[in-house]
Amino acid sequence: MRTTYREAVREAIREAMRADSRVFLMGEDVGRYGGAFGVSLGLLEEFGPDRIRDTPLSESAFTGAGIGAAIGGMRPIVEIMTVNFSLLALDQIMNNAATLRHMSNGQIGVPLVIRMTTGAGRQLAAQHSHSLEGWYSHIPGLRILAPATVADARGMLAPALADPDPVLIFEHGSLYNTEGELPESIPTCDISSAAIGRTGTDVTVITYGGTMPAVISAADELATLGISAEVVDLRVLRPLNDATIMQSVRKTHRAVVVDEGWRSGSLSAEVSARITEQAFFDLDAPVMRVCTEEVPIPYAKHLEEAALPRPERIVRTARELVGR
Amino acid sequence: MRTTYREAVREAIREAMRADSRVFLMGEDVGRYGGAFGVSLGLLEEFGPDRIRDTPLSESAFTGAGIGAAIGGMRPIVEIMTVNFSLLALDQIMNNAATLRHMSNGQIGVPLVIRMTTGAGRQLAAQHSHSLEGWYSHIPGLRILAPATVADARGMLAPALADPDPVLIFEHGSLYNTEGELPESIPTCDISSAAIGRTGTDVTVITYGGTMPAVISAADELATLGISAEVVDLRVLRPLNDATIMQSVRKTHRAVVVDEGWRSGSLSAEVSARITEQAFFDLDAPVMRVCTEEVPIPYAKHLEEAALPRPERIVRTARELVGR
Amino acid sequence: MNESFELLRRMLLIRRFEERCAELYSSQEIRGFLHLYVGEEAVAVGVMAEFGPEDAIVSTYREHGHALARGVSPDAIMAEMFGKATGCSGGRGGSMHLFDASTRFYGGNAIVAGGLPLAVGLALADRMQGRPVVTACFFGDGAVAEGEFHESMNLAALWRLPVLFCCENNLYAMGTRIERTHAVTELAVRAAGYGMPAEVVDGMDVLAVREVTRKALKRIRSEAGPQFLELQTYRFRAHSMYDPDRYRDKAEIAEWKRRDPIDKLAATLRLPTEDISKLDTEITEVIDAAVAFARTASPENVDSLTRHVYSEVRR
Amino acid sequence: MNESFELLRRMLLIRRFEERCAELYSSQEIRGFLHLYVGEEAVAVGVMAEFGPEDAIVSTYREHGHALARGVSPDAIMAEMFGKATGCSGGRGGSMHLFDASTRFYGGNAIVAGGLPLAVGLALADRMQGRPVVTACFFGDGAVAEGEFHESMNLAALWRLPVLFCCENNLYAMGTRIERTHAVTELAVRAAGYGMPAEVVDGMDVLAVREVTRKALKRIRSEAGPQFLELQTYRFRAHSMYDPDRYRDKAEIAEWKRRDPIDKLAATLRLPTEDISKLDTEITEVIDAAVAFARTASPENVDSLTRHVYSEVRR
Ligand SMILES: Cc1ncc(C[n+]2csc(CCOP(=O)(O)OP(=O)(O)O)c2C)c(N)n1
Ligand SMILES: Cc1ncc(C[n+]2csc(CCOP(=O)(O)OP(=O)(O)O)c2C)c(N)n1
Ligand SMILES: [Mg+2]
Ligand SMILES: [Mg+2]
Repeated sequence: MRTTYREAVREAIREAMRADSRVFLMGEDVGRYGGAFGVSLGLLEEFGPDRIRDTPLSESAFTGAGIGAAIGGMRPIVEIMTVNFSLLALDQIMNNAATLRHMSNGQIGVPLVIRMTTGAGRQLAAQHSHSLEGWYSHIPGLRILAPATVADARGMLAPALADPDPVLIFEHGSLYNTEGELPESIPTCDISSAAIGRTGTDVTVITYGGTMPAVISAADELATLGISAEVVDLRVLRPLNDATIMQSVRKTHRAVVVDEGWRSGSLSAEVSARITEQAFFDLDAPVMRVCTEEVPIPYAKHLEEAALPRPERIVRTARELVGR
Repeated sequence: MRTTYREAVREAIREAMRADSRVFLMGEDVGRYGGAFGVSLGLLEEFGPDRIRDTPLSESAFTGAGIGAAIGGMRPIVEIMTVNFSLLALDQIMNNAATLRHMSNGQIGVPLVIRMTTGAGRQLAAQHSHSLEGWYSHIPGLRILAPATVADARGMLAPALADPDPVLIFEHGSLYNTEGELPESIPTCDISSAAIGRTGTDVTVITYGGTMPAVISAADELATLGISAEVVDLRVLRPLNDATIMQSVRKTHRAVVVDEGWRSGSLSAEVSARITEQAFFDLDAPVMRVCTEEVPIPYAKHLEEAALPRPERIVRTARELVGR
Repeated sequence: MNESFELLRRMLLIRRFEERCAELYSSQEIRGFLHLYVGEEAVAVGVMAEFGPEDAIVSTYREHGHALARGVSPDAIMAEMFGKATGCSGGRGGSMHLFDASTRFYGGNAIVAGGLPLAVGLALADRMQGRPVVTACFFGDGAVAEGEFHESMNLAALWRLPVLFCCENNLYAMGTRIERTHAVTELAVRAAGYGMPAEVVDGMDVLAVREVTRKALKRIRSEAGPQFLELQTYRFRAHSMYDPDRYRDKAEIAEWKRRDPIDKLAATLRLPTEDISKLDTEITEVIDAAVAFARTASPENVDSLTRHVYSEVRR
Repeated sequence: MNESFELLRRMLLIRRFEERCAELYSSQEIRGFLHLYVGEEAVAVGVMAEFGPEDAIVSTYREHGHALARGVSPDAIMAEMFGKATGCSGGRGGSMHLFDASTRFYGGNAIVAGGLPLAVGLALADRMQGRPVVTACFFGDGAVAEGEFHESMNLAALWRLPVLFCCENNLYAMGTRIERTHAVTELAVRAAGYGMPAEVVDGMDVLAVREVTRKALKRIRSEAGPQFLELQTYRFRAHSMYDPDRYRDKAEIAEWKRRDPIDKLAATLRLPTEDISKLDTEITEVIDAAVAFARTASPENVDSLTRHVYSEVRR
């Protein structure tokens, strides 16, 4: 069945809500409006305003209310319209969602799912273009997911809701309209491993989420140059699945990490550090990174494009590494 | 002149306020109470409540007001009591302080200083023990300082206030009572370079702020084992001063990064990634990291200690690297 | 009468400017998010008419109207939306981030309620430096639910700062009607919690807006502390160009359109149709010129991407 | 009378427990931050007396009193402050983070106002699951300035959730008196901005607190939506053990001490001194036992450091 990423997320929500009356969706404009990105369109009609719950512009309170509701036995899906606004809820996420289980010695768990749109690429300028999923991955107590494919957009929600701990799902804004094939019966999906997006032998390109399309097109381009790139889709940004990364690097001996976060302190740094720690003597060349320039994303199209990791930069870096 | 870190910060504030009537201090309990850590004790009496300005518990608004006041021609020092509460002000810091200059094409600058206490080590548990200075260093538009010495506690404020951009100063809570010698006339201080805290030849240990004492004591211990450790005090976490790091690594061929942040996604990862990128072929061994365990800091003393980077762990890691 | 005609001129300029923006968005010359102010012109124009050049303005992402009413150049605004170097934010900001230091127009802030603390700080700076000026801060009904609204209102009232809080109540925050976001929909009631005087005014009546602003400013300038205005208005168009506007009643929209602030003022002024069409022609020329300026302007050089992240002048 | 005697017993338990904590802090057996509730006992005891076992409680870092009044075991609380494995948070939380799922005592929250959204969510969960219970949420006068207060009040009122907001107004947020943090010092006025009924009560009078709580709970249980209580009280000791208490007037402290809630209730009950000293002896035994329990308990195994970051039961 051909479907879009947007529809895949919607179907996943619908299925979860049909299956479990404890699940509900809450956030700004999720109901009547249908979600800022149209994800929840039609769900209000099916499930009513109690379970498709529009909130005021109060990111901190409704995220915290999601935490409280999770503790109280519900299975909330909180939608924060975009990651940019999640900064207003960060106290609740870091100081409550991520710590309550530990602080209470395991008595109080927070089985909450928070979904948000992330990323740049649509000329929305500095305050609407952050890519902070890698940054969030610093926080112990959270599980961080970044579905890059329609299959993951469809499959990750159910295990996230079944998880006894808080799970953050980052949906890249530029992926909603991408299409993919889904089987009639949705296979179970794991939220702990990385995936090999494409096999290859010369260089490993590691990425996740919104930069997958750029990496795939770079890999295509590299193929025409006779360079065989293996693509690792991290999928789960916390906890990172080291084994898949190291296995690939031990095979190719070279790695490029592609990350839409600002370079300094991005997830790519963590991946690079881990490769160094775990596979140093397998490396034929230093691990390289292709990230976003260290600039608040500008509005103008040509400037925004120049800021983001583009296929050309990935190709160039991979070529440097393999020396061809 | 013998002085404490706390007095050094206080003297720096006093001097700045005497020198420039645009400078004022604002935050919770900075006035009548004298600051949660006693830093501003006595300043209210000298400068009055307009310039030593107590605020309500409104981290977002008073930080944002500091941004507005800086734009409006003042030179505010905003004190956020501890980094843990700064999450409530993160929207203002990331979306306004860090972006306004760029978004406005250079028209609007934010010459603001934000000081906050950071770190664990005093059994204050999960919500009062974050070390997020490395995390903040991800954000373009900010300058991030981490004074580790009394000299830097005394010297960094003046250049921070003279800086046309927002500067965040992180004071580690465990340093306030440390003592050091200061010259009568305070030398000018730069806020762009890293410093060599101690010279050595066998291994480079890179750190900053609150973990300096642990690193120094580890270096002492290593010396007794015949291992000569060079200590790099990063001082400025953003922008990082790569040259000092690489120079040292090119000399010792081995590096350990010590960081009180949670390991995954900490500043230590960025330092490691940069060493890999810039000095890979000079390395005799993988860059290693000693960080905080990935756990919300627990209250019990023995658990907290086990979570933090201790001298033993640093010594062990350095010994592994040099193979002795 | 002359003064009122000027108000009409400004409202019409905003209206036509934005209509053009909508067209340019359809032809993809403007991109990103575009939030139009059509229908709300009386608010920006009425408030701004009372503000002097030394005063400061803080606005939102729906700020073309405020910028134009403030006197920011239409050329620079249009060039900004085209992403050009001569835009008022060098093409870095776009529609949501208009800035003009020369008129103390401090954005263009796209985080809902994020501008309120800035306004408090600007007013604090002015007060501490002895400048007898006022900061106007615009925000919507939706913003009132944010914590930053509450903190800023309290801070401004506590410190008796010269801020005019201008709440543009257009009944909707994106697709959500005020009843579904506020326990108490009379937003002016909130001000009482901070001991702040509040006025409610018909935001479709530019003369009434101007009058209530005049009075509020007089009180603020006499150091009475901040004031709150609830300006009751309505956006005639969707929230943004992305919004299919499925959540509003056609009848409600029509009802509000009958209260068009431009028509209302024109009727009050009893202007002959010729005068209005003459005005319209003049304004069209201004806008044509702005579009031509924007189209022919050069884009920012891509090498300058990371300029203005930090100041180029260091001390 | 028996009921009132029980209130006295609980207040005295809290008082003596905390006095012992202060001693143990001086002897360094308790570490970290320690915020005492001495003087405010009537609030916790009066409110909690009306709450049933199915109801939920959310508190702050100054929560020993709430925990004891709720019935959390003194042994487990004391062991927690000693950092022991048998502490009510396994030694991971300490004084500021007492938790007890079995009594629905949800912390122990050390971010000022950070507990309010949790309370809203707990109430929402109870309501959605058809449980006719109420969540009590305690916080201080200082917390009222935070954005999370505002957002939570609005959300609870908008959704008519069963929350009792208990504002412990002790006039100070750390070292800052209420006049320097709130534009309007009558905090109950704030509730009107959300259309939420509010009562102000003498927080030194446990019977009055209990009475006002009874009435508020009755309204909440009849689905009238949330209620706000301002409990006027005073802490007899410094903010925390770190605080030299330089900012309060000795006379003010003395004045409030004359209104000691325990003395007040004892006087009302006209209890013979012997009864009180007998009670005191019993309580001392309870506390002695708690200290002995805490001292002899084992610390958590250090190998378990990273336990409970994630659940051990995965599906
Ligand atoms: C903190 C934050 N949350 C959400 C958004 C997305 N958003 C942009 S405008 C808007 C509605 C704001 O409504 P209102 O304040 O009434 O202003 P209006 O658009 O009606 O002028 C929303 C939800 C945002 N920009 N910032
Ligand atoms: C968000 C946040 N800011 C600052 C602090 C530090 N702090 C702890 S308690 C406190 C005062 C709180 O006062 P109030 O709410 O009146 O409660 P009280 O201590 O009087 O019971 C402060 C400033 C904190 N814990 N959280
Ligand atoms: Mg609105
Ligand atoms: Mg208080």
